[in-house]
Amino acid sequence: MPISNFINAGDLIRFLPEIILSVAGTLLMVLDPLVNRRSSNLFGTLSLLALIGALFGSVAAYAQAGPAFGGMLSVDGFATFFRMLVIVVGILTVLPSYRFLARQDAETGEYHALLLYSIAGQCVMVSANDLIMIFIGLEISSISSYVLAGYLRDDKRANEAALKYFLLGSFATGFFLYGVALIYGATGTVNLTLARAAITGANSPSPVFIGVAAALMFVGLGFKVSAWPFQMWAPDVYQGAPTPVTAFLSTGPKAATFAIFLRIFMTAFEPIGNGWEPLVWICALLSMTIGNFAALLQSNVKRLLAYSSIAHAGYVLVALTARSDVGTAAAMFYLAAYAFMNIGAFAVISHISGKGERYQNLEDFAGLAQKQPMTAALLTIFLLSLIGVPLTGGFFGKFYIFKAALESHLVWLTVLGLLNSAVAAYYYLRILVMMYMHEPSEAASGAEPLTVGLKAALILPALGTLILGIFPSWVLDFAGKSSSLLK
Amino acid sequence: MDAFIVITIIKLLVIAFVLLTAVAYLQWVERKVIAHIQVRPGPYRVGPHGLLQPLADVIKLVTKEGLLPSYVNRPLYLFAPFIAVAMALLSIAVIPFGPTITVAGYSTWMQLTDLNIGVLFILAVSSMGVYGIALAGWSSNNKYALLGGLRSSAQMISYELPLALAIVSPLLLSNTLSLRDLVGSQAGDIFHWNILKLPFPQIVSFIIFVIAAFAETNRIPFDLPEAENELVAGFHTEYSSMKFASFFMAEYLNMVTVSAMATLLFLGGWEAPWPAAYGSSLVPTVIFAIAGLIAFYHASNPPHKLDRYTFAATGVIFLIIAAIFLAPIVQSWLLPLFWFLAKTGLILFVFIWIRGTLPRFRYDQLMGFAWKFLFPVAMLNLLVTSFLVAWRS
Amino acid sequence: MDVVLFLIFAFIAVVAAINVVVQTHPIASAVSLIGVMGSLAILYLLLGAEFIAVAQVIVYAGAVMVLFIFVIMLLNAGAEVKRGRSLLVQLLGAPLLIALLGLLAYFVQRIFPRNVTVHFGGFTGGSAQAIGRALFTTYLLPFEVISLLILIAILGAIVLGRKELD
Amino acid sequence: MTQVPISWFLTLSAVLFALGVAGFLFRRSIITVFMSIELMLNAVNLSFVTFAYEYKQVNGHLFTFFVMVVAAAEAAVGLAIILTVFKNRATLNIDDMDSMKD
Repeated sequence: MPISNFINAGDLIRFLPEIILSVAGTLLMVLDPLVNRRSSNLFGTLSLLALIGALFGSVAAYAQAGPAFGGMLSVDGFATFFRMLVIVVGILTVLPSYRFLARQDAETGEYHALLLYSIAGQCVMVSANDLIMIFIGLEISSISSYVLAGYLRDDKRANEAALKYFLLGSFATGFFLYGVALIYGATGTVNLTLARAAITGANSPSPVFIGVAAALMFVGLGFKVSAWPFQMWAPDVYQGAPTPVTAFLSTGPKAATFAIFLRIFMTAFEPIGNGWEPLVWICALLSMTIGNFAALLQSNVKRLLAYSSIAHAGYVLVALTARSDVGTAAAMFYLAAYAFMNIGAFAVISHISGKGERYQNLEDFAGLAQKQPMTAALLTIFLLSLIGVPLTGGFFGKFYIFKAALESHLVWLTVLGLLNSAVAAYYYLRILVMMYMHEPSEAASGAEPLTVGLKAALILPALGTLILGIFPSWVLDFAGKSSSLLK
Repeated sequence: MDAFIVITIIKLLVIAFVLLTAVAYLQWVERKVIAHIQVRPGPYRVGPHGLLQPLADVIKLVTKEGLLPSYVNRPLYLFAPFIAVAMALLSIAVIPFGPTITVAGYSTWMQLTDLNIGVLFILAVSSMGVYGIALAGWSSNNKYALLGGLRSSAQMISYELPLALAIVSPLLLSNTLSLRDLVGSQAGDIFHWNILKLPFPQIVSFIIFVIAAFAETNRIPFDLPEAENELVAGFHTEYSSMKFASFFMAEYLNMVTVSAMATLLFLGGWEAPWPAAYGSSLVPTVIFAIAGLIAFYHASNPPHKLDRYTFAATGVIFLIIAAIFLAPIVQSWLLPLFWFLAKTGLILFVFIWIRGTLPRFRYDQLMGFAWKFLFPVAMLNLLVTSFLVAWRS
Repeated sequence: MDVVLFLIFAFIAVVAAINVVVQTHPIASAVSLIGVMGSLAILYLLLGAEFIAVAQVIVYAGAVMVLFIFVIMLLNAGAEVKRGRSLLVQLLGAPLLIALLGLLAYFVQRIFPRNVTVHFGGFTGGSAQAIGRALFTTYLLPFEVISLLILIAILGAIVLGRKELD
Repeated sequence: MTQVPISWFLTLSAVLFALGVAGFLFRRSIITVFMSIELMLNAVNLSFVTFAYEYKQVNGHLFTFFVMVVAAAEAAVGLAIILTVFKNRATLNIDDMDSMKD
């Protein structure tokens, strides 16, 4: 067979974002020993440029939309949506990292290189149409995240976070991989399109077989997105990891994992949907409930947001339970909104926490509104969006998800989900009350003024949250258009 | 089928016997060569010129009390020497010594078994050899042994990389993983051997291979695991009698294996360096004849009384061997064997020579050398080779 | 012949795997794990995967496990300290495991009737040449992308292992 | 009978996988827990190779090859993480990893 069956110039363009990111990452890694790192923000600036380049790259790739590398990749609207999402998450992670790393005396090229590699892995994940390619992307993203979580290696909590993240992540990988093996065994292929054809075709394999494979994959992916009953690692990891890394972990890899979750379950496993729907139903409900109720008890803000992220994973699973194109589009919209509001909230925490990340408790936010009204106002936007107040992205995210659930006749799940949102409002409001109605704490009064990078890191996600809340159709139309083409 | 099994068993016995004897005598050769480098006679008492010394050593080691220290981790302590020697013996199984021969109507390979992934097999088996040393060091429950074991496993892991990269380049030229086909691809005179073959002579990778092989076999100048002045005897501090002898044997067996590998990969295996038309088939005869004449010369003015007879007898044996090499019936398989053993022996001699000459590395120098020099050079060589091979095809 | 070979090495693999789980000392577990990997390599040969069998020995047994043993030696990790485990784990652990095993075996047996059988030489497409050909045509992209993973592993190990951050 | 039913291989793979999971859940030493994960990956590899035999495809071997590379990369990073943990705490017991419990 000629080589052009496997690679051609168009394929390289479809692979452009990954190429840009990995080349830039390698460049940063090589530059690290060559420059005087005390003097400049060179690494951060370079990785920002690379990310912006990759953003344009994914637009260029979309212009050439189609399968690439003999069906290994499928560069469609869905892939482009998530590619751009993870790249934007990357930009919003780099911006607060400048100041954070400088404060911990830990600015290196390797940090940024690992971040870029991780994003490259996520881009591979979301655009792959082949389980082995998905697996490799997942591992690239995960392994660099393990290192990032333990990046401050003299910090006991960071070590522990990295260890737990690593052990549970690899454990989940084992399950995912066993699922891939069974799919291969059942259908003789790991290409999602071909596997779907084999499952729906005349000689379809035993449904038990496919069911076991789906269950194993669900376990693997459930771990990665921290859904019940695999959520136990998330609080420790999110609390222990450096704050910008936590912001990244709870948005980028999570969005990418949900993307492959949707892609696998809405293409290959869609024909056996009646089998897995009850399973996902229970997981969605319990993720929301356990996440929200556990968050009520937390005093550490990072931990609180960790539990809330479990609950948000539950909301996205509601969209998956709907098993419809509308549901998929709602999940895409919600993940985008969640990325903006969550990363913004973590950026504020990283700003307040100070050297050595001392201030992470609820009380440390007391009186922030008096000392830094702008920071407090921006955090308010993020928290209101996390609650789901109208005019924010969070509101429309939840709205579309529950609308999709109702359209699929999941009445009880919708009702319980809405009740959950009411519970969640309580703990977010606690932070707001603390900020506006208490005397300034040591942390709030000692907080540094906002730097340019940090301002950008706060204002951009706030803008994103508001735009998604005011003009939701801009994103939703694109999501709806690409979700229906998924199969 | 039955003939195949019988032939295989015969080959097995012959190879095992020859190999173990050779290993015992390799040790004698080593002591002699180093002694001559240091201008002293070496073993001289047991037998003429100490020729029976290996036998005496074996008897001593076998009859010695097998000490089992009370504080060791018993199963692993006993398992470690076994795995070291087993892995060393295993890799010999795929090494060919010569071409196909026909004896009494049966034709067979001068090789126990031919794998079409023989090179990978040897890499795999030799990478398992680390365990013998690492586990010995750990199970001894002794800090010197532990440090020796740690150093050696680190060293072996590090040098395996340049070793493997050095192997890849000749494989690219030969385009096979079978050791037999590897020699087949180098058929002809010295300019067809991988070490000098166009488009890119593999001299660099040959040198890298030999250096890494020194490190893999823990020989001077890379014998840090058993650096006496720092670590007593390294990983085998706590071993005695046959268990100690097993490690010793494994080391020499590994030396033989890597020398044979170097011969097969770079030096054309059993091919003669120049065509028979220019007299390469006469070389063994000439060498043995000269050796016989020298023996006669020594017999005529002997340093000891007994030497008058022993040297004369040796001379006669050498002359007979020289005559055998002229017989056309056996030439077809004796000549390849001669060339193969001559090349392997030459490399083994270099091993011993270096031991007599060079001092030992410092530990950080050792690791730095592997990672900062050997590895990049091997990589560069591989890149150039692969580009040239791709360009030619 | 093939059945005997399978039974022997499957038995070794299972016993060694149980040993990995029940031994209290990490190094004993590590040695048992090498045993599992070695017997799997033999089973791969039976399945006609000669390249994978050798790669299994080189990569897993020869590199990954050496790293493990190296770390165990370096940290001088001792035997595990026994703690009071929760009653639930003690009571339910073994039965749950046996139930899971039974379920898995049942699924596999039910899904795969005995009509497909394995004999040595039944599949010869696993040669180094076949693997290389597939690797540089159909699987070119994963092969290139996975090199990034190795780079990350090296970089990560250096980032975590270096003495100082700056 | 001289041929082995393919389901035996798959059962063996399932048993090894389950043992790996058991090791992960019940063991307390971090290194042994990590080794259990390696055992799981090995079990998966056996499945891939067995299915490759069934379909007479080389693809399954390639997946195994990729899994091996991933396992090696995981081992490098994982052991580096374990080393940093040990440096900060001088323990390898997973029950001692509780600095963030309230």
